[in-house]
Amino acid sequence: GGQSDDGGTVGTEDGDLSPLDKKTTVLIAEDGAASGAGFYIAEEKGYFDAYNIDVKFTKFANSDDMLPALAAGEVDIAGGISTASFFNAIAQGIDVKIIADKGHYFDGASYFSFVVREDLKDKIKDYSDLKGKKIAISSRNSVDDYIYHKMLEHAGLTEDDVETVIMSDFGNMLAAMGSGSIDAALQIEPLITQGEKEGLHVRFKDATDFAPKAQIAMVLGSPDFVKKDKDVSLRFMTAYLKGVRDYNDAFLKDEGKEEIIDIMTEYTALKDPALWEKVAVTGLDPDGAMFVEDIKSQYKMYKKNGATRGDFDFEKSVDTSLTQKAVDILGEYK
Amino acid sequence: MKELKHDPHAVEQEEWKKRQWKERGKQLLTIASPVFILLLWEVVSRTGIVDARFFPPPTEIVGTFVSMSASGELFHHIGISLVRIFAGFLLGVIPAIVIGLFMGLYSPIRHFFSPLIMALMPIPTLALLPIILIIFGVGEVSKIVTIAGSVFFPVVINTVAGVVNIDRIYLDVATNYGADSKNFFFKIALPGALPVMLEGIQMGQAIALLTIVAAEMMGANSGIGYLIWTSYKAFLLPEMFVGLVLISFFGYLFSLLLRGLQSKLLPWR
Amino acid sequence: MKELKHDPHAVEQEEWKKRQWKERGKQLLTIASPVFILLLWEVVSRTGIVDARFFPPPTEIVGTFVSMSASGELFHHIGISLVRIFAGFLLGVIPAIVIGLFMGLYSPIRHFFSPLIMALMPIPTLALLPIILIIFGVGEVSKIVTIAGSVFFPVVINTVAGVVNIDRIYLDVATNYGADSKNFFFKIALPGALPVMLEGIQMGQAIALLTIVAAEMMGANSGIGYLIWTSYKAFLLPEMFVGLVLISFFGYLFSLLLRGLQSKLLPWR
Amino acid sequence: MKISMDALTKVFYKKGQSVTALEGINLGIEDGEFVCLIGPSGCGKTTLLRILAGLEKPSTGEFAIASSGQDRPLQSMVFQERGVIPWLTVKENVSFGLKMRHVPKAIVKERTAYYLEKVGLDKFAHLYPKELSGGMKQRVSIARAFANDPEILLMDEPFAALDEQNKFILQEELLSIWSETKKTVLFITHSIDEALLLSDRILLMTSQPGRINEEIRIDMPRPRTMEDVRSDATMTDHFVRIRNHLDREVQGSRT
Amino acid sequence: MKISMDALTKVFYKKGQSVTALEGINLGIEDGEFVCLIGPSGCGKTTLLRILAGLEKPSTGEFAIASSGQDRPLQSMVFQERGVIPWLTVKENVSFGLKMRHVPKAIVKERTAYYLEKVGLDKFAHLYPKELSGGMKQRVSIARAFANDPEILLMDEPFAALDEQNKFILQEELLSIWSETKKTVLFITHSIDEALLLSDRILLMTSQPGRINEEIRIDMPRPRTMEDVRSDATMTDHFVRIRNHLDREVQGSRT
Ligand SMILES: Nc1ncnc2c1ncn2[C@@H]1O[C@H](COP(=O)(O)OP(=O)(O)OP(=O)(O)O)[C@@H](O)[C@H]1O
Ligand SMILES: Nc1ncnc2c1ncn2[C@@H]1O[C@H](COP(=O)(O)OP(=O)(O)OP(=O)(O)O)[C@@H](O)[C@H]1O
Ligand SMILES: [Mg+2]
Ligand SMILES: [Mg+2]
Repeated sequence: GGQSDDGGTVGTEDGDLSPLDKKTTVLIAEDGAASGAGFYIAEEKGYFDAYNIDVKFTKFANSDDMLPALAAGEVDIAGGISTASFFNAIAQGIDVKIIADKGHYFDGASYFSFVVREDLKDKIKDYSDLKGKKIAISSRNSVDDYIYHKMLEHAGLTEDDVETVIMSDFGNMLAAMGSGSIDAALQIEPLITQGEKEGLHVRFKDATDFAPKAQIAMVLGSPDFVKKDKDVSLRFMTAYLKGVRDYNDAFLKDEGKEEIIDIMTEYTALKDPALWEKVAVTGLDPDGAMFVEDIKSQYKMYKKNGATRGDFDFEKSVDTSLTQKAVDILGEYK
Repeated sequence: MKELKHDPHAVEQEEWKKRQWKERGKQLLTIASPVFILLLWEVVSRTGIVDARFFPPPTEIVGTFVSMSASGELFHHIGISLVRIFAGFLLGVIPAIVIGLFMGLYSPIRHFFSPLIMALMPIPTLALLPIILIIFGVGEVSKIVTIAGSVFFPVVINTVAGVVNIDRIYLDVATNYGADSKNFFFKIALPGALPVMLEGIQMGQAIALLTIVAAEMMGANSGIGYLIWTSYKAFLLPEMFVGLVLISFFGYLFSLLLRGLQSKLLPWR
Repeated sequence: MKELKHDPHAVEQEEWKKRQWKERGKQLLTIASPVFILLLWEVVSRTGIVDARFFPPPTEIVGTFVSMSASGELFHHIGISLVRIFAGFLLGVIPAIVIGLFMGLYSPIRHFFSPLIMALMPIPTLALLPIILIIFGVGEVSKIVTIAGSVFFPVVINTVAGVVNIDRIYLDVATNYGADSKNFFFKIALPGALPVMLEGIQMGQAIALLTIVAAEMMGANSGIGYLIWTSYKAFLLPEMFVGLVLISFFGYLFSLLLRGLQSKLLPWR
Repeated sequence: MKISMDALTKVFYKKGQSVTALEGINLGIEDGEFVCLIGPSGCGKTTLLRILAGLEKPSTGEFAIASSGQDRPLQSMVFQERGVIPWLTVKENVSFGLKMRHVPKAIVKERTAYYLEKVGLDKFAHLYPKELSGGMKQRVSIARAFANDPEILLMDEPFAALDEQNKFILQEELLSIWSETKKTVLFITHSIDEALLLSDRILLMTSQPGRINEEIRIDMPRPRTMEDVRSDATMTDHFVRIRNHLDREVQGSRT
Repeated sequence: MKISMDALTKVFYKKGQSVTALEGINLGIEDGEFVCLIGPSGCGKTTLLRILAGLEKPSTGEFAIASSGQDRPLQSMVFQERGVIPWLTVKENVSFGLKMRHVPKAIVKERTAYYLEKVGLDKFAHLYPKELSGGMKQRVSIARAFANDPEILLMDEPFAALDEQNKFILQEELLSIWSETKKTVLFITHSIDEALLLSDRILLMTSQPGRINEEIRIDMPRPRTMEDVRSDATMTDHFVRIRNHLDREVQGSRT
């Protein structure tokens, strides 16, 4: 970005912000996940345009690859899951800001949850049945590990009671299900639905049973973008929340769902509109609010496991001021 | 028993034609073998010997290919990747040849560089991505550099091997006839190393394709590699296989082109 | 001006010793060059020419290495990966040599296999992981197979090149003296192809190391590759660099060993 | 008849261009005969030997080699380019043919040692070819053919770059092997003296395309010495005749 | 003195083992002299030439070649192994030396064509070496040295495997080049006749270690023919003397 500050936070008549004087480009790093819905919708519905913001999407295979790009100012905004990686990066002076929600659970329909192998669905009925089973998670010291431990705790098990398999890729988990070399996995949508359709695994209960208020993914901002370009970043956030609200309208209130699904099929790899009716969609808070306490407790776990380095200052790194100001402009979501 | 053919020229021409036919037969074999594998795959996939969910039969992949081509987007992906591959390939091959020739000719240079090459070569591209990203940004350059980086190694190694294996007598002749270093380079080292070097380039070509997925894992919005990993992440296996088959196809095509180039470049063999 | 030395044997022995010294000097160069790079890295990292957050100076990496070694866990990682690398290397190299020799000697076999090799080689390992998982499960075998799969290609290509480049006269001699196919294989094709083949094996060695990260990305709990990608994922860059430096170090070590083997295997050069 | 050739013709053809290396060779060689082949450079001598050695196929015409049915190789060739295999030591090169035929180890060892001594290379047995002089490599390749003990020896300028003395020793050796074992020898040389000294019959070839247009039977009793050859009047006639033949051929091919 | 050698000794040393190839060579060669070197196989002749060609360094002793200061190469060698470069055509091989010296294109073309014709390969100018016969490759390598027009010609058995007629033509050619251009020639051969025919002086070498223990000055007026050489009584004496020398040396080295 880059804009002088006199473009003004001057509001328009309806209380909304005026467009920027000069067209400003914002670069968003994405990994093609459904949790980027707010960006996609805001772009397609012209909310960014209305503020004279030109957004460009650039894709990364992995949210961890985005951190260096973000810190180096190569991109302005990134989305990512919570991992020890953030905290370590931030503690090492990579001044990335956590600025908004990008994924949490909808009660009873978790988009990031456990599955068990199809042929074991009758044997594994309850959490305690997982004892002695081979369970795949995608990484250590990340939200995956956190949810996994919450689940084990809930089941009254410890890691010694099960066999943990680390698989770097969710796709590989499907393959491993196919070959019968794992019994359960912490899987993500849309692969949960696809795997069910293919008869590889079945959804196993729901993650909200034990971690209802987990903060899975967040919107991250580059230090320059958040601190220096206040005009741009506030407008960006406002437009983003408009998009998120449309998303909530569609999936919670069934308003304008068709249009939203159209947008989603265009931007994500899930190209089948019918499937969008089935998948457990990502929860995105219409006000951008996060479960900050949960982030803290994740951090505590990483720290306990010795996976973090240095100290992490939540006050400095979690910056909710943008969302708050944007909500002030937009009003509470009802 | 003895049936005398009276024109040996005709016979030998016939023989030559037969050889040409045989050559063509072998070329046919070259075309037949991928077809054979595809057929085999179709059969084992259709009959359920392998899991069709993971290995959709080629016909299904072709179907996906057709529907993907219809939108024209696929060709956009292909075009973008080909540009990156070519650029990366050239950017890797040219310095590799130059450095390789120097290393082959001057043993102190060889001794200085070869441990570095041997130490850097096994560094996984994946671990280099953030470094490349920081230095070259998220644009095209970083993708081209990623490809160039992995192409470099096989070419440099085979160029060195090619030079070192040149028969000493040719070096002696060049020395005796007063070849200056430029001529030594271009008249002796380069052509003498060419056969083995071309094998390295053949490998480099494959590696350029191999690396396109990694290169397009950062900050890309299109390309075959992008198509592969996004499809894989979404477990859209037919789409992923379209990407993989495209990679294979280009690997096959480029290797045929290089083989053609090879016989042009080595008329003396 | 003219100072006659009276014992040419002594002179030549002296000369030889000098050469030996020079050889040692070159070996020193071989050791010096990585040291030089590490020093350079230290300096540019310490002075902030490169971002020390992403490239921690080697001394810091050494510190991390020491504290990691203290627990003994690091050696467990190294041990496990080395076993996988060796097993995968052998499993890739042996069939590559055999198939490469056959391909080099019999042109129909060559024409049949080479397009397959050229088409399969550019398939990214990452995309093969699910396939390997399905066939071999998440155990050790799948990791070894992954490594073997990528080692195979450079070795087979260079073996073919080695055989094809053997001077025709030696093939004629073998034919004329009635070599059976076994002898043809072991007395002519194998030793004749050896110099170029060994370059392929040198490359294969590096690729075995290169692939350990990918191999240990599926269902591993230990190993250098596991260390690298988990550290990378956790943004513990010094730990990741410990892993990378270990890989580099082994790349360097193995290449020295192979160079040693090379001069043992090729006494006739 | 040990070797018989009938209208043997060899054409090298490549993309519309063709070179006739041999044309209509009709030739019979008796068992135990020593035949020399003389002709200008490039006339097809090597090509003829390569056809008999099974390394090249004739374009038209036929040839046959009669086997004695013994457990001996039919033919062994001494190549013009030597073909000393660089990755085998001198000793391994000499024993190459025997090993290929799976001759018992003890015999291989004995025969190899015997011929190494004959060619004067016993002290160099463990060296690799790169450490030898040109003439020494040539002797390795001759010893290899002798040691293999074939029914027919095909020798392509085997003594060309040997010094006079080594040549002399090896000529003697060849003749003694020949007379003891009744081998058939087909021998290419450019030295008329050598041909006169060694052969029962000399075949003269024309320059490209190579034809056999004259043959000279040498009836001089054996053993012959070079002095005998040079002082004998018939031999001098032969010498002049061959020389004139070559003269014509080379002049013809050069204009 | 064009070439002077002073106590030149060459030892090949490898891990405790050593071979003395040359020992205490003292030799002066006048400008324009034609000198032949004769000695048993492996005595160090090639090594001596390689030292003069700057391809090998003497162990002890010294040598010097006086330059005339003209814009001509000091020396060119015809190698025993020929060294015809396989990736260059016949024509490119012959013009190799000229091109290395950046001689103007027109002159390169003219001289290459001239010497290709002299060695009788003009029709084969565009072929690659693999399509040539053994003798033709040899002629390529001779033409390359001639075309380069050096002050000194170092020739290692250049005519060894040529047929008599080509050998004769090229000997004539060599002599005419020599007499026209006053080149210094150092020539290795195994043919005593050839040495007698060509040289001003013949140097005889002992077998390993190679020493020059005799030299014979040939005073017969030029032009000489082979017939002259064979019929002349002094020459016959020389012939016998050289022959005996070689006899002794080879016998000596073989026991
Ligand atoms: N590179 C080398 N390493 C070891 N020994 C060598 C080497 N080159 C030559 N020799 C030895 O030096 C001696 C002389 O070799 P040289 O090639 O000079 O002989 P020559 O007189 O040219 O023989 P010929 O007539 O057979 O060509 C030989 O005994 C040979 O084995
Ligand atoms: N592989 C080939 N391709 C094309 N032409 C060839 C090939 N081999 C030989 N010739 C040609 O065939 C002719 C005869 O060659 P060959 O080698 O038989 O001659 P030669 O009588 O042995 O000569 P020399 O005495 O010089 O060795 C030559 O003109 C040569 O150019
Ligand atoms: Mg020949
Ligand atoms: Mg020699």
